[in-house]
Amino acid sequence: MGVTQLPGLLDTEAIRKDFPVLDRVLHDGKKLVYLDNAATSQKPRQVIDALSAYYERHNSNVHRGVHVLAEEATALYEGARDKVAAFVNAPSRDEVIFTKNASESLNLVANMLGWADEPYRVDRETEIVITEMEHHSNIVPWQLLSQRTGAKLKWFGLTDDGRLDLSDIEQVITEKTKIVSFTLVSNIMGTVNPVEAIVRRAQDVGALVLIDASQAAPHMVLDVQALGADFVAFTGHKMCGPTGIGVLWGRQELLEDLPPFLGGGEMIETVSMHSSTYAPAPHKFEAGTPPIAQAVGLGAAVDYLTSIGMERIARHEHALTEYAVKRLLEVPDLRIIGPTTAEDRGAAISFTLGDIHPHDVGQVLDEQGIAVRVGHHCARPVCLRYGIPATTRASFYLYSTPAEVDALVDGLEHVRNFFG
Amino acid sequence: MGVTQLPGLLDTEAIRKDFPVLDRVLHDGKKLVYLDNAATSQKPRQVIDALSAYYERHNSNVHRGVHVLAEEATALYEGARDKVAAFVNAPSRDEVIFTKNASESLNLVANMLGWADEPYRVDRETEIVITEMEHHSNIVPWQLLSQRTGAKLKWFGLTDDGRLDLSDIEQVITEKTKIVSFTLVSNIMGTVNPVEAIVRRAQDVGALVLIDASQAAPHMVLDVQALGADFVAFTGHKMCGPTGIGVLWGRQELLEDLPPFLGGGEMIETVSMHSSTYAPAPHKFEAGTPPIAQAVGLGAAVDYLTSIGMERIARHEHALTEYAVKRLLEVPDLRIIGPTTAEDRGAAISFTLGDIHPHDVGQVLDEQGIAVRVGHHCARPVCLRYGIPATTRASFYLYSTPAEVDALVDGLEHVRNFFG
Amino acid sequence: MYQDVILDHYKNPHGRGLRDGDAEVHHVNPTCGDEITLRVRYDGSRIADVSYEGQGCSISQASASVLNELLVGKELAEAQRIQGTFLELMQSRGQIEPDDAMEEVLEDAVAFAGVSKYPARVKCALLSWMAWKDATAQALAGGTDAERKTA
Amino acid sequence: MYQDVILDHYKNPHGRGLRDGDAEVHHVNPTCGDEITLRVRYDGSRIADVSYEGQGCSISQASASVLNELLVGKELAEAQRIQGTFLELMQSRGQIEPDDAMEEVLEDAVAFAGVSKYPARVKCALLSWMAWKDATAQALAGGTDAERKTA
Ligand SMILES: Cc1ncc(COP(=O)(O)O)c(C=O)c1O
Ligand SMILES: Cc1ncc(COP(=O)(O)O)c(C=O)c1O
Repeated sequence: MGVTQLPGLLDTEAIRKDFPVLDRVLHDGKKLVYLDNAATSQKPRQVIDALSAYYERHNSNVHRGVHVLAEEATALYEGARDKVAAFVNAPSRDEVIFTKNASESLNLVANMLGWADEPYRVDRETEIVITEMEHHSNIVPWQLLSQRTGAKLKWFGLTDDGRLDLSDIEQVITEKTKIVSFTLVSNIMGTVNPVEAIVRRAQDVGALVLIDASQAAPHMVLDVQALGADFVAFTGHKMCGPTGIGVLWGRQELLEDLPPFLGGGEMIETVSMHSSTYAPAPHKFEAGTPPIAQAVGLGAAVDYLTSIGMERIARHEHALTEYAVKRLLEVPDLRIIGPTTAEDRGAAISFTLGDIHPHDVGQVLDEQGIAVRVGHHCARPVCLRYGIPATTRASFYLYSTPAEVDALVDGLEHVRNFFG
Repeated sequence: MGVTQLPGLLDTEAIRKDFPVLDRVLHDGKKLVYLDNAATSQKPRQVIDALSAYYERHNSNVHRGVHVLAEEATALYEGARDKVAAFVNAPSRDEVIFTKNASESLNLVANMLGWADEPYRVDRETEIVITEMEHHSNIVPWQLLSQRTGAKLKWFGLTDDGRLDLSDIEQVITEKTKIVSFTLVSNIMGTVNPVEAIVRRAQDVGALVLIDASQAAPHMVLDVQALGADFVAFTGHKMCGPTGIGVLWGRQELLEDLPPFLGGGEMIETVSMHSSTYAPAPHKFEAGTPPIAQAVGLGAAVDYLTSIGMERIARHEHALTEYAVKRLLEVPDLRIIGPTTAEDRGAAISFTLGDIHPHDVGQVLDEQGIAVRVGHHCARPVCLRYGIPATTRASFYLYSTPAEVDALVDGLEHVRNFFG
Repeated sequence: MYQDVILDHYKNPHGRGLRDGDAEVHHVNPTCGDEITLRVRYDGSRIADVSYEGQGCSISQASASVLNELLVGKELAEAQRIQGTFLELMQSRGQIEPDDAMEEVLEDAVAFAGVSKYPARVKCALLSWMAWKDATAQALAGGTDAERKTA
Repeated sequence: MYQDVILDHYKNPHGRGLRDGDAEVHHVNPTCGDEITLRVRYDGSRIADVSYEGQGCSISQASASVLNELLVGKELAEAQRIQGTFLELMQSRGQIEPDDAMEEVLEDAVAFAGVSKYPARVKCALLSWMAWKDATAQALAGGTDAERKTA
């Protein structure tokens, strides 16, 4: 098969050399075709080396140390905060909180609001708004908060083509709404949501807005100021960074006003047995030894992505998504769950293939070296909404190529023949 | 200076070769003498390599994947759980929960008890018991729980020689006590606490027991069954493992009965917009993408420690502590805060040096390449108790040597001369 | 892992469809959405029928078909022995190479040996067997309906 | 970082002890426990006295001594200029190499230039200066007592 040329593609030949795992050969001779990037991305050599260098040369606990290693580790850790702040255009580095993953970031906000004083407090008089396309990590924390406070949980439904149905926005977001939490990009359907309309309505009624940018931060320019939200959450492992680290960005006044979540070392100002006072943000929300090496690794990931350029990465993925949608729709019996064009969509594409169960699709693709994810992708309400038990999801990243799209399409043909 | 021979020492010459950072040379020619192990330990090559190998060959999100990488990553992650379970002699691997650090483990228990049903529920009728020598991470979560539920927070005080004062145990732990949480080994004074007496009294009144083993797991045989506690918390980075991972062990019945903490992916059984059910432990308490690489690294750390043998490590540190206490007491004006013998004490030794401020002690030691920690060590109530602003703390590990003790003592002489 | 025997059962399932029974159960594998509704009918201690409806992957569907073929007509004790052997094989993580004795007990079901290497798929293969065990317990206890989830 | 000038001030502090003042403040550096109680007395806009008691490391103690030496007798505007220059130096992360002009303003206080390379110690050096600023604000506003923490 010849090399497909699409406008806007990155030099994947060069980029792929940075990712050791992409050389893997599976099942006696099948080259790995890694199309599970929405679950987690692969890591470039630059990130792996930054982790090793940290542990081999600079490892120490951070803050308050007066020895060389402690100062180096602190500078590296806080330097990573600077990098992440710049990456998302945060007005202040102190607005960047390191968590363990996006799930913790989302839970952190839910918990802060549950324990907050007025005007932020979520209680039985108030309402929480999410959407039907959220990842479980942006559903369950709000269900728990709703159960524990008595607040009412509401959500936006979905249109048949995988978009948010905002036709009833005035009924969903009301004067009672305290918080609106939604995903910028759907991890199952790839849908990119209309932030501005939602933020505007939320601001009109004085509700806070939390944006789950887990599937956006890796793939596009993320500018927290342009988004206009109050909080933005994302996760390191999907954006070339290590596992074990997430980010919560929050507006400084809010971080000052809201109560802490986890208590412990690092987050305090002064402790006596009778009472404690808390350090200013971000430390107030970082109890215990932070993910030091992981922050350093995330900093290296941000450097890596920035060196290529988020705009160029977005353009690459857009071109590839456009191609993939087109080619997938050529496969008989294939139904895309979600937008069927590349407009306002990210590079995660879910589909069903006749009545062949996604487990079987995924397994037979795996036998050909093609890694996709099958199941409900932690977004089971979407499957319920479209009346399907599960989907097969192929998702692309900066190192993905048109040839890999072709391999997927060929693989699906093989699946059809196998179970035909 | 000749090589000091003490009975029970490990072959540190061989061991030190495993730790790349120990080769570092600071300030134009001073060899690093790393005596800040209670803050965090250094990492052996074996752990650093396990992390790199994971990212270079096997990286994938875990669970539910049907492709090779997902299966490998899952096997590695769950294999790490098996290793940790064996390391602490857990009756079941499903009792081992991976968290982000010990602080999260401790907060997890506090939060579970705040949201639990009877008979576990902590509320205004009930009492929480801790001690005056806890790390802030085992104080602040209970202060928060007490503020939020109205439960009364009580604690054991300290004797002049740095031991728990259990003389009033019957008044401190009462029928109203729901939870007793205390540290097995003090991070500031090194004190090893009498577990059995406390557990017995707690069981008599039907209170749960949480043991903070952060300073124990790295240094001695930890057998959760022998301890008789209900929960045991510890942290990866102090035991040769990576940052970004902690452990909570809990008794299976309790993990079944108690409510979840963070909500999200991985911790659910089934989700609809209206309600969700939760997976069985340990997954119920592991929301979101877990610290996969960090678990793999912790597994490698556990393998490393086990290959040397926890009993032998304990013996090594005991011999070194005995030597260090003896030599430190020879330094004029040096006052040890905590036990002044090596009996029932770990390898963290805090002291004051006349009225030279610990910051100055630490800084001048650093100029000689000696890394100690200065300050309140996240245990400010201990400093208040002994009427001191801060201490200097030297803490040892399996790679520490008598020569390093000697270097410390020489360094302190230099400090005295400098400020004398 | 996709042995021809498995594909045959998947494409041409035995005894599919719901018929009269002494007890009915509904099992779901929440991680992948596989579902089965299964009824058993006993004639004394002899299995007169196992009928079922379900949706799911080839492994779970084929496994239900194999179960029907193997168990219908058997005495309960014999069926339990077969179920036990199948469970053992599936939990072997690819470590058991079925011998002649096992093949005699399991017949077509030995084709699932390869599935045991794939932890994510073992639950699929076991879904109908767990449902059968549950339905049998209910039938013997008096036949009340119940809905259960297989974790 | 331990310049002889710093050690001299540490061992032989200037103007230590609490004397009459128009305002008193108590500042604590919670991360290391350094404390200072500081009083200022003004004679119109001239600093008549800065008296203090404290405990802490050599850097915080020497810094208070230098402050006393530098500011007592100065006009407020001049003192504020000195304070501003010292703050700038301390926040320079070792990037400022004091020139003659700076040395003229700061006198002994230039010895702290090396401290600015150690983030953990910068707060120690600034403790008394922040306390002085606070006490001055209070003295000018009428001299109420207050307890504050320096974060
Ligand atoms: C006794 C004790 N408990 C808890 C902790 C908290 O551990 P981490 O900072 O890893 O959460 C520490 C160490 O910092 C400790 O020494
Ligand atoms: C949209 C979205 N939100 C949240 C998450 C949770 O991220 P993590 O698992 O790293 O906590 C994910 C990914 O799993 C996601 O895709």
